[in-house]
Amino acid sequence: MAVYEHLYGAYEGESQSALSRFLVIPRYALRETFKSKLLTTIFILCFIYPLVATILVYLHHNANALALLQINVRELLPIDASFFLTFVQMQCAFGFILTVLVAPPLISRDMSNNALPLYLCRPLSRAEYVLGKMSVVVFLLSLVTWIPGLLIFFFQASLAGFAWLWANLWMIQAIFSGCMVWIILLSLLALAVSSLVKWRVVASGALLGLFFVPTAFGEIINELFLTRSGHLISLWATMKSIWSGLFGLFVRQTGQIRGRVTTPIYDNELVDIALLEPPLWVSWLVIALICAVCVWLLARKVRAYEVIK
Amino acid sequence: MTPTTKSSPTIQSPTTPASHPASTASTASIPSLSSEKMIVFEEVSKFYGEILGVNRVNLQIAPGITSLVGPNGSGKTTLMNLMTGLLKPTQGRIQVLGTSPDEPEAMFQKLGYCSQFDSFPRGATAREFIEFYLRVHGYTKYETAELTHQALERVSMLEAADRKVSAFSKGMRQRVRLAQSIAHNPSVLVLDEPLNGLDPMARAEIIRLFRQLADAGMYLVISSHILHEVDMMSDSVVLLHNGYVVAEGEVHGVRDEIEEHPIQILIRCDRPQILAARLFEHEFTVEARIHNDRQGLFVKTRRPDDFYLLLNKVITEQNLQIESVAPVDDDLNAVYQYLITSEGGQTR
Amino acid sequence: MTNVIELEQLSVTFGKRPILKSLNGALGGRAIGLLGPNGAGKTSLIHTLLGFHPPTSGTARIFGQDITTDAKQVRATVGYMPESDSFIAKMSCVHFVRLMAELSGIPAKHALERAHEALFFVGLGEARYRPVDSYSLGMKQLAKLAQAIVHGPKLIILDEPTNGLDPPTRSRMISLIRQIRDGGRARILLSSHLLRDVEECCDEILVLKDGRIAANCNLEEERKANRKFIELETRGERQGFVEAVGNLGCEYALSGERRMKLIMNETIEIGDLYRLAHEHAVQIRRLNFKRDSLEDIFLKAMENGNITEGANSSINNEKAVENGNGRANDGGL
Amino acid sequence: MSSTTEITEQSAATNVNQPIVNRARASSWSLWTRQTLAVMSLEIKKNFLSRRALLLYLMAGLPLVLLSALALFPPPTDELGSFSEMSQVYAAIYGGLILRTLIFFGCAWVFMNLFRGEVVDRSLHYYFLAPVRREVLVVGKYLSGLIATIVLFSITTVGSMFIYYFWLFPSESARFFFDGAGASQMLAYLGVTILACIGYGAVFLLIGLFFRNPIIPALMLYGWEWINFLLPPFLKKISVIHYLTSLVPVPMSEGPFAVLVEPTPAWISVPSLLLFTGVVLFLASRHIRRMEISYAGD
Repeated sequence: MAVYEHLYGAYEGESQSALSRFLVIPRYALRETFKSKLLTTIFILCFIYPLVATILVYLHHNANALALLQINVRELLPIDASFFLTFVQMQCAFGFILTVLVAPPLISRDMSNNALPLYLCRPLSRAEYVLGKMSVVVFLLSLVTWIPGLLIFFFQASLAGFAWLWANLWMIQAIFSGCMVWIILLSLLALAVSSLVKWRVVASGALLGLFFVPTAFGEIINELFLTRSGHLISLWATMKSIWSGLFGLFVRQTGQIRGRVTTPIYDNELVDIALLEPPLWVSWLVIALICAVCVWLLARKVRAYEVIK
Repeated sequence: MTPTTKSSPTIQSPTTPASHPASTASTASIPSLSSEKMIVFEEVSKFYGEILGVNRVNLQIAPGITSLVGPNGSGKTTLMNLMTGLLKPTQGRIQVLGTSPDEPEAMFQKLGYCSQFDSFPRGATAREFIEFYLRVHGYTKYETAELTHQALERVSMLEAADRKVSAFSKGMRQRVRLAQSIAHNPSVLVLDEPLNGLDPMARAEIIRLFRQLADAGMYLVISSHILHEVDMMSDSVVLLHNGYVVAEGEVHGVRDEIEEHPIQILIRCDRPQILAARLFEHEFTVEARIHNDRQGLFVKTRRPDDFYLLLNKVITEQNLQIESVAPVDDDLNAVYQYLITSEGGQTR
Repeated sequence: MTNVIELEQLSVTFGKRPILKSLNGALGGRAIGLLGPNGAGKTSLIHTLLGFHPPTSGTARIFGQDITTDAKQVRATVGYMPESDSFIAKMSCVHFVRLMAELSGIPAKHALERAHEALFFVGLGEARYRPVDSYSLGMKQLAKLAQAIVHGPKLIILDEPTNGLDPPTRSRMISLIRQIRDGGRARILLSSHLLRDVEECCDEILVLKDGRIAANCNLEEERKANRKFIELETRGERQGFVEAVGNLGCEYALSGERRMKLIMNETIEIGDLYRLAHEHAVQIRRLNFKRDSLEDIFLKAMENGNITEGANSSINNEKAVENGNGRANDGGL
Repeated sequence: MSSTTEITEQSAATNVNQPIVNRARASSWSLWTRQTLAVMSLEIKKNFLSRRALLLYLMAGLPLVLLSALALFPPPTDELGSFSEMSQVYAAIYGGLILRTLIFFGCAWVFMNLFRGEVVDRSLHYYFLAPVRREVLVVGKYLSGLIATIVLFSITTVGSMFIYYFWLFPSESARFFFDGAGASQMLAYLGVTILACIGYGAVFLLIGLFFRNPIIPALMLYGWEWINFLLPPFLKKISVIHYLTSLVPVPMSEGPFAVLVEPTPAWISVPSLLLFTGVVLFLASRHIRRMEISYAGD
């Protein structure tokens, strides 16, 4: 009878390629996220609006279906820039809910039990770790936002013919970059918050708070001071102006009041004053600033040891 | 089921039940003391809900170093928390030098506890941390500064006194906590694994400090896992397992009482077979095994005194070249092995 | 014996405080013990070797690979077991070790086999399917060891593996480390404060003292028995025996009522001691040659670190504390 | 409680080195006061300087910032009422914003964290191991929390009143304050603020001790205090806000549906609040005596 010695042995097999090693973190994280039933249901719910949009596009180009439902084609929503603008806004809102559920445990679970040294003592740099975690959010959100958007766009183009496609070609770039800006902003923000806080629930709360509290505060300031600059600190308002800018539908003036103003021309007379939205470049600047702060926070917190000066 | 019946009755060293407190067999040099001068546990048991902390513990701790030894979760920390009033016993009575743990004002004048919680007020330096809690005792500013200085000097942490504790290594944090527990010169010192994380030099220093405090009549109750250090520094040992006191008393005393495990000795010499043959001619040699490098002999005997004298005779007659002679299991490690590991069996 | 670690003027400073001051040396032992007082820079050295932070100047090579330029290759061949608790919560141990294996470059299809192999080796039986945060301290250490060896590294760095473990788990951990060392496939760098554990596991030691190398020696050579000193522990009336030994012409010192230290000159054999013991009916309970224990080597390293500390006076007391079994306050040699 | 003098010689006798500390104790009362003062000074440092205090500064400063911002960048509208409605509008600001939300949540944050903060930081056992009565601990911490909240919210009350009045009608306000009813109104508001801190402080101290996760009970209390204006008179009495609103100099109009009830006079509501606080402190110290240290995982 042969007695086999199962001793500790080195590994002689071939090692993974760098890419497949990079994909380890997203693969494990995705498997972990889709374990929770709540998230999978919400993920499916996100596809309701794209379905509705597809039906709408289909109805536009199908005469007898219209006749069947006795709807006149003119009453239908026209498929144009504003259609896709509302599509992007809807899907990005759904994307935010998804992120609030997906992102927090990504880093906070590793931070709470000091697992970072285990990651970083392996052939994995800090950037690869963060990018790996980020790719989970980017992948999920892309599935929900610009991928269905472009599919619907090409579905419409195939039905509407070449002329329509040639005329609206610029819209592809608008849909894609609109969604990508939101995806990158959200993933950086979510991961930064997730690395600051050890408990998952608190991280989700903080992310929600970061979104709703400044927006509410911005509205209060707008009401109290009768201006529109409160929108600068409200994330949603800034993104809306960026999206409308991308789709060429940006309107500066969004309100008017009668007020007494003393300027060189008028001395304390009652006159109409226009309430102007912050200009587009300022919105882009705000978003860039937030991303920079998040990257800086991640660089400081994602570290294998505590540095105490 | 009283603990004493679990293992042979004589294991529990002759501490008669506490109904009439008698002197323990710890060290003969301490005269019989009334409960005023002892730390007494009477039928103490503690349950966290249904989880057993300790069960019907009867102990009398005399001045000097008493070590609590036992696997993780055997109730060492529970006993210490009970003794210092951080936990209330489910039933039974505890007396520390005449006062009970639930009168904090009286008891903590003379008791210091260095626990395992490695936590400090945020941003405090070592000096601030100690002065922080000394002020609560009611000392004046001058007294606090003086006591803090002395305590830090004892654990040789004076030069790092004004640096932030959060930047300290594990060993240095441990020393600061130790200093905090002895700052108000208590007469009873309870320490939960005080040497955890200390470097060898610091361990020797701190053990000498404990020895110094014990010789000055202080009561030191120390829990530790490093058995050879416990052997070296403690006057009496309490072995705990699954919440029961398995054995208690001076190490050698406890060892002699484990009848079913005869004393084992390793003799390293040049011709072990001859030595074995001659030793077997006498009935008190129970077992002999040749060491696998054929240069040594493991011998087990029930009557060590006669055995050693026979050994002298055999060695001189056979003129054997002796390399070394050493009892293999006369220390706490062996006692731990026989009483806890073999009986308890670790569940993986 | 190819060198495991080569240090070339490796120095590290945090902010203004210099932590490692231009370390030089080559370590070739199968298991290297890293010793030093608190705050001597042990953990910083480990972190630098792992590339957690770049050295301020100089560099080091592990199996010939430079830790700054090809850090990734170095980390692929190194396994690290951190000192503090580190695991990923709410994840079964098998899943956790498998993730770590894949992160170290083992393809997905082999990773599960390797994970079970490592867990079988460290002895985590059924518990491997439970989440790691339900483990006791001892089992967490074993899980950490499993993740350090799962990808078959050539060098395993263990930071305080036996700290805080109870005796049975500690001896289990030590036997595992010895098995890995004797397996010959991987070298070990063990940082610990428990000298007995280092003595049992390591064959080479590196002692650091506030950022400098205080000693770097092979343990076997240092600990050869020096024939001259003998320590005895007797039982029974020893006065006659002591005089007899005295007039045999060898110096002796009594410490406590049972222990005795002798300096043997060439003429006297141990046989003579036994002949006298037999004549005076004295039991020799313990007899051994004086060997430098790791503690003595450590103290010597600390002492020549800074002579001014005047540690000589405490050396004897030190030895008394280390070897004596009873109370520690009996006089030295 | 054996007097402390006996203990001192006993511990001095077994003192290790020469007894450098001759702690002659006049009586236990003087010891208790000194210990309470010591605990208070330590806690005040924590309440004012620690990161945790940031939220308190934020809340206290909010009305000041808002009002001064309004004063500096006045919105270009002209429907600012006459001076007479000023006190009415300020009462609304004080009652709605300052009293019901800022002071409520400020006290909740400070007093709940008095003990819960120590449990989270795992430093409560250092206090329990000091030779100090648990009652002294409770009183010391409570007073330190009180000082923190009273100081900050008084500044808020007085500051917001001044900015609000002097921003719009500087001249009339000056006359109103120096010889009109202004000064007495401000003192009344100050009194209400202090009483609010005392009352709410005691309630949240209790909540912080009895509940492992006190956020839900705090929110439930907020709901109960918020619907107070709809409650029948008897139910109104079982709340802190009722006594406070009956003490406010200018009654805030609580909307059309409010069940109006005549405010309880000052000489009843003030002592009843203080009595309530005393009972709460007694309950808290009794609970602390039995409290055990178990820093379970978070």
